[in-house]
Amino acid sequence: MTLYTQNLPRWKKEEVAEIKRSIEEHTLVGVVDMYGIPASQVQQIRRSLRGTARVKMARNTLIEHALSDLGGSVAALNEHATGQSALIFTNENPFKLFKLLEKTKTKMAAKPGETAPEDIVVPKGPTSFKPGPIVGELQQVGIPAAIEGGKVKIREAKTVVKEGETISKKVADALVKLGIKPMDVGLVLQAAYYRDTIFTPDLLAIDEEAYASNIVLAAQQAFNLSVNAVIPTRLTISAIIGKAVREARNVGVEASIYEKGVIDLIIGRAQQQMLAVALVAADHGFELDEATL
Amino acid sequence: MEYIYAALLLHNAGKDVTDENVTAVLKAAGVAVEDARVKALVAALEDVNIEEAISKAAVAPVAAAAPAA
Amino acid sequence: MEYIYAALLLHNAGKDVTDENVTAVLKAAGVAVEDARVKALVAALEDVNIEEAISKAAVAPVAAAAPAA
Amino acid sequence: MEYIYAALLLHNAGKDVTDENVTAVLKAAGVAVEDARVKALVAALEDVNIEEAISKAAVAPVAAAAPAA
Amino acid sequence: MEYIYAALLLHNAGKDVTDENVTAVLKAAGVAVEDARVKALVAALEDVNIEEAISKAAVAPVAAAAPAA
Amino acid sequence: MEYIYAALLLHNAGKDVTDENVTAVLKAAGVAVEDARVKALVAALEDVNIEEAISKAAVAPVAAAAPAA
Amino acid sequence: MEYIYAALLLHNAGKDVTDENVTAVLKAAGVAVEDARVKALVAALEDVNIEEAISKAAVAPVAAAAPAA
Repeated sequence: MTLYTQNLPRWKKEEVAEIKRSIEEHTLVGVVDMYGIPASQVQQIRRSLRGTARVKMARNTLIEHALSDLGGSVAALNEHATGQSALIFTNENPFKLFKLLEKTKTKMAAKPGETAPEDIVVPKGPTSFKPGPIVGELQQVGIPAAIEGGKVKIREAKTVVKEGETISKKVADALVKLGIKPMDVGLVLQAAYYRDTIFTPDLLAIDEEAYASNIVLAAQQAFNLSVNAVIPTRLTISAIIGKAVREARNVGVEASIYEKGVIDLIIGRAQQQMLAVALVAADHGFELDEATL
Repeated sequence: MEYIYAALLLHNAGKDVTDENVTAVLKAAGVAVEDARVKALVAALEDVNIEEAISKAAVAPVAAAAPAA
Repeated sequence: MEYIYAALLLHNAGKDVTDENVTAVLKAAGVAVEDARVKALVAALEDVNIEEAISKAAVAPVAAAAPAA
Repeated sequence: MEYIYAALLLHNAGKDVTDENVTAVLKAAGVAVEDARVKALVAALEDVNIEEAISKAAVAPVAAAAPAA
Repeated sequence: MEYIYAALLLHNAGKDVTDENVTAVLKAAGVAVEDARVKALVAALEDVNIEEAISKAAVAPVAAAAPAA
Repeated sequence: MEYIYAALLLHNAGKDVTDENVTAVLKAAGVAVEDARVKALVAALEDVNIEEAISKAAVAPVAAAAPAA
Repeated sequence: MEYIYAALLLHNAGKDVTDENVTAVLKAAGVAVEDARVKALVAALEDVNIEEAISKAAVAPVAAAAPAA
C-alpha cells in the first residue's frame, strides 16, 4: 500500500512513515484543530499532555498520505483533517482524551469578528482606570461606566455580547482594556480513531459520568418496575414483601382491624387523635391534666 | 386523658358529646366522674369541629420527627 | 375507632381491657356492640404493651414525612 | 396479620371479602380459623375503600425511622 | 400482589412457601393460578429471609415517599 | 433481573414484550432462558403501564432508607 | 436508554459488556444498531463499576423519570 508515497521526496517519505508508525503504536489517533492557537500556548498544551498524549503537526497532504497508506477504517479520518489540523496520539480512550483536551483550554482575549462562546458579561465594580476618555469609550459600547472617588467604575453588570453573536472591534477593544478574556482556546478534537471506529465530538461530549448515572437510572427503573409490577426477582423480592406488608398495615390501621401486627399502630393513631382533640379543647378552655401531655 | 377518649368514643359512634353521654361512658369505664370537668369539656368542645381536629392529627408531622435534611 | 377508644379509656382509667369492660363502655356510649370485634381487639391487645405503643405515637411522624435528602 | 393478608389476597384477586372466602383462604394456608376474628375483619372492612386505604400511610412506629441527622 | 400475599399468609401461618402451598391458597381464593408466576415467586424467595424483609418494612418510609436524592 | 432488563430494552425499543421477543433478547445475551420465568414476566406486565411503573419510586428495603444527612 | 439496558442485561447475566455482545442483544431486540454508539458505550463503561452503580440504585428509591438519552 505504498502506492501513494512512492513518488514523494525522501524527507516526506520519512515523515509519512513516522506518522504511520505512531498510528500503529497507539490505540488512538485523533485529529485536532490548531487554528488560532498561539505558539506559546501550543507549547504549554504539549507540556501538560506529556506522558499521556503527543501532538504531531504535519502538512495535511502528508497526513492524508499516511492515512490512505494505512487504508481501512482509519482512512476515514481524512474527512476530518482540514485546515490547520494536527494529529494526536494516545493510549487513553477517546472520552479521556476529549476531557483532557477540554482541560487544556485557556481563556484568551477576543479578536474582532470572533463569535462569543457564551454571554460576555462586564461585571459591576471599580476598575483601575483614572477618569479620562475611557469612560466615553466604554459608554459607547453600552457599558455603564461612571466616575466615582477619582476612579472609573462600572455601575452595574452588563451583558455586552450574547452567546453566538459576533464581537465587534469596539467591544473587543473595550474588553481588552478591562482585561476580560472570553474566548476558550485550545485543541479541538475533531475526530478520533479508536478500535476500528471513528468517534466524533457529538459522541464524545457525553462523558463517562453521564453513562454511569444512566446505569444507575436504568437500575432504578428496573427496580421500580419489578416492585410496582410485582415481578419477583431475588434482588427485589424483599422490597415487594415490604410493599405488601406496608399496604396490609395501612389497610389494617385505616379499617381498624384489630390484629397483632397493626394494633400498636392503631393505638398510636388513637393517641394522636386524642392529643389533637385535647389541644383544641384546651384552646377552648378545657384544662388538661398533666398526664395528657 | 379519659375525658377526651370518652368524647372521641362518642363522636366516633355518632353520638352527641353531652354531659350525660360523657358521664355515662366514663362511669361504665369505672372512672370517678368529676361533674365540673365534664361540663368544662363539653363546653370546650361545643364550638370545635372534632372531625377537623382529628384529621389534623393525621397531617401534622411531629416536630421531633421532622427529618433534619 | 370506637373500640380502640374504649380500650384506651379503660387502660387510662387503670382498668383491665376485658371483653366485659370494653362491651360495657361501648354500650354506655350507645354503640351496637359486635362481639367479634371486641374479642379480636382484646386478643390483639393481649401481648401488646399499650404504654409503649402510646409513647411511640408521641414521636411518630404522622403521615409519611418524606425525608428530603 | 394472616387475616389481613387473606383479605388483601381476596381483594387483589378481585374477590369479595366475605366470611366464607376469608375462611377458605386461611384454611388452605393451614391456619386454625377463629370465626370471631374473621367476622371482625369482614365487619371492619365493610365500609372501607380498600384501594384507598392501601395507599394511605399508616402511622409508622418510629424511633427507628427517625433519620440520623 | 395476590401471589405475594399468599406467600406472606403462609409464612405468617408458619408454613413453607412451596409451589403446592402457594397454589392451594390461591385456588382457595378462586384465583386462576399461573404456574409460572408461582415458580418465579418461590424461586425469588429461596434465599430471602422473609421475617427480615417484613421487619424492615416496619421501619420503611411509610407511603412510597421518594427521597429526592 | 435479566428478565426485567430484557423487558425494559424491548419496551424502549418500541417492541412488544412478548414471550418470543424476551426469549430472543435473553438468548442473545447468552442467558439460559427459563420459559416459566418468561411467561411470568410477560403475564405480569400485561396490564401494567410500564412507563408509569418505571418512574414510580419503589421503596427499597431499608437499612438504607434512613437518610444519612 | 436501549444501549444502557443492553449493557445491564449482559452484566446481570454475567457476560462481558463487549461490542459484539451489546450488538447481539440490541439486534435481537430489533434495534437498528449504531456501531459508534455501541463502541462509545463500551469505552465509557470501561471505567465504571457497574455493580456499585446498581447498588446505589437499590439504596435510593427514586422516582426515575425517563431521560432523553
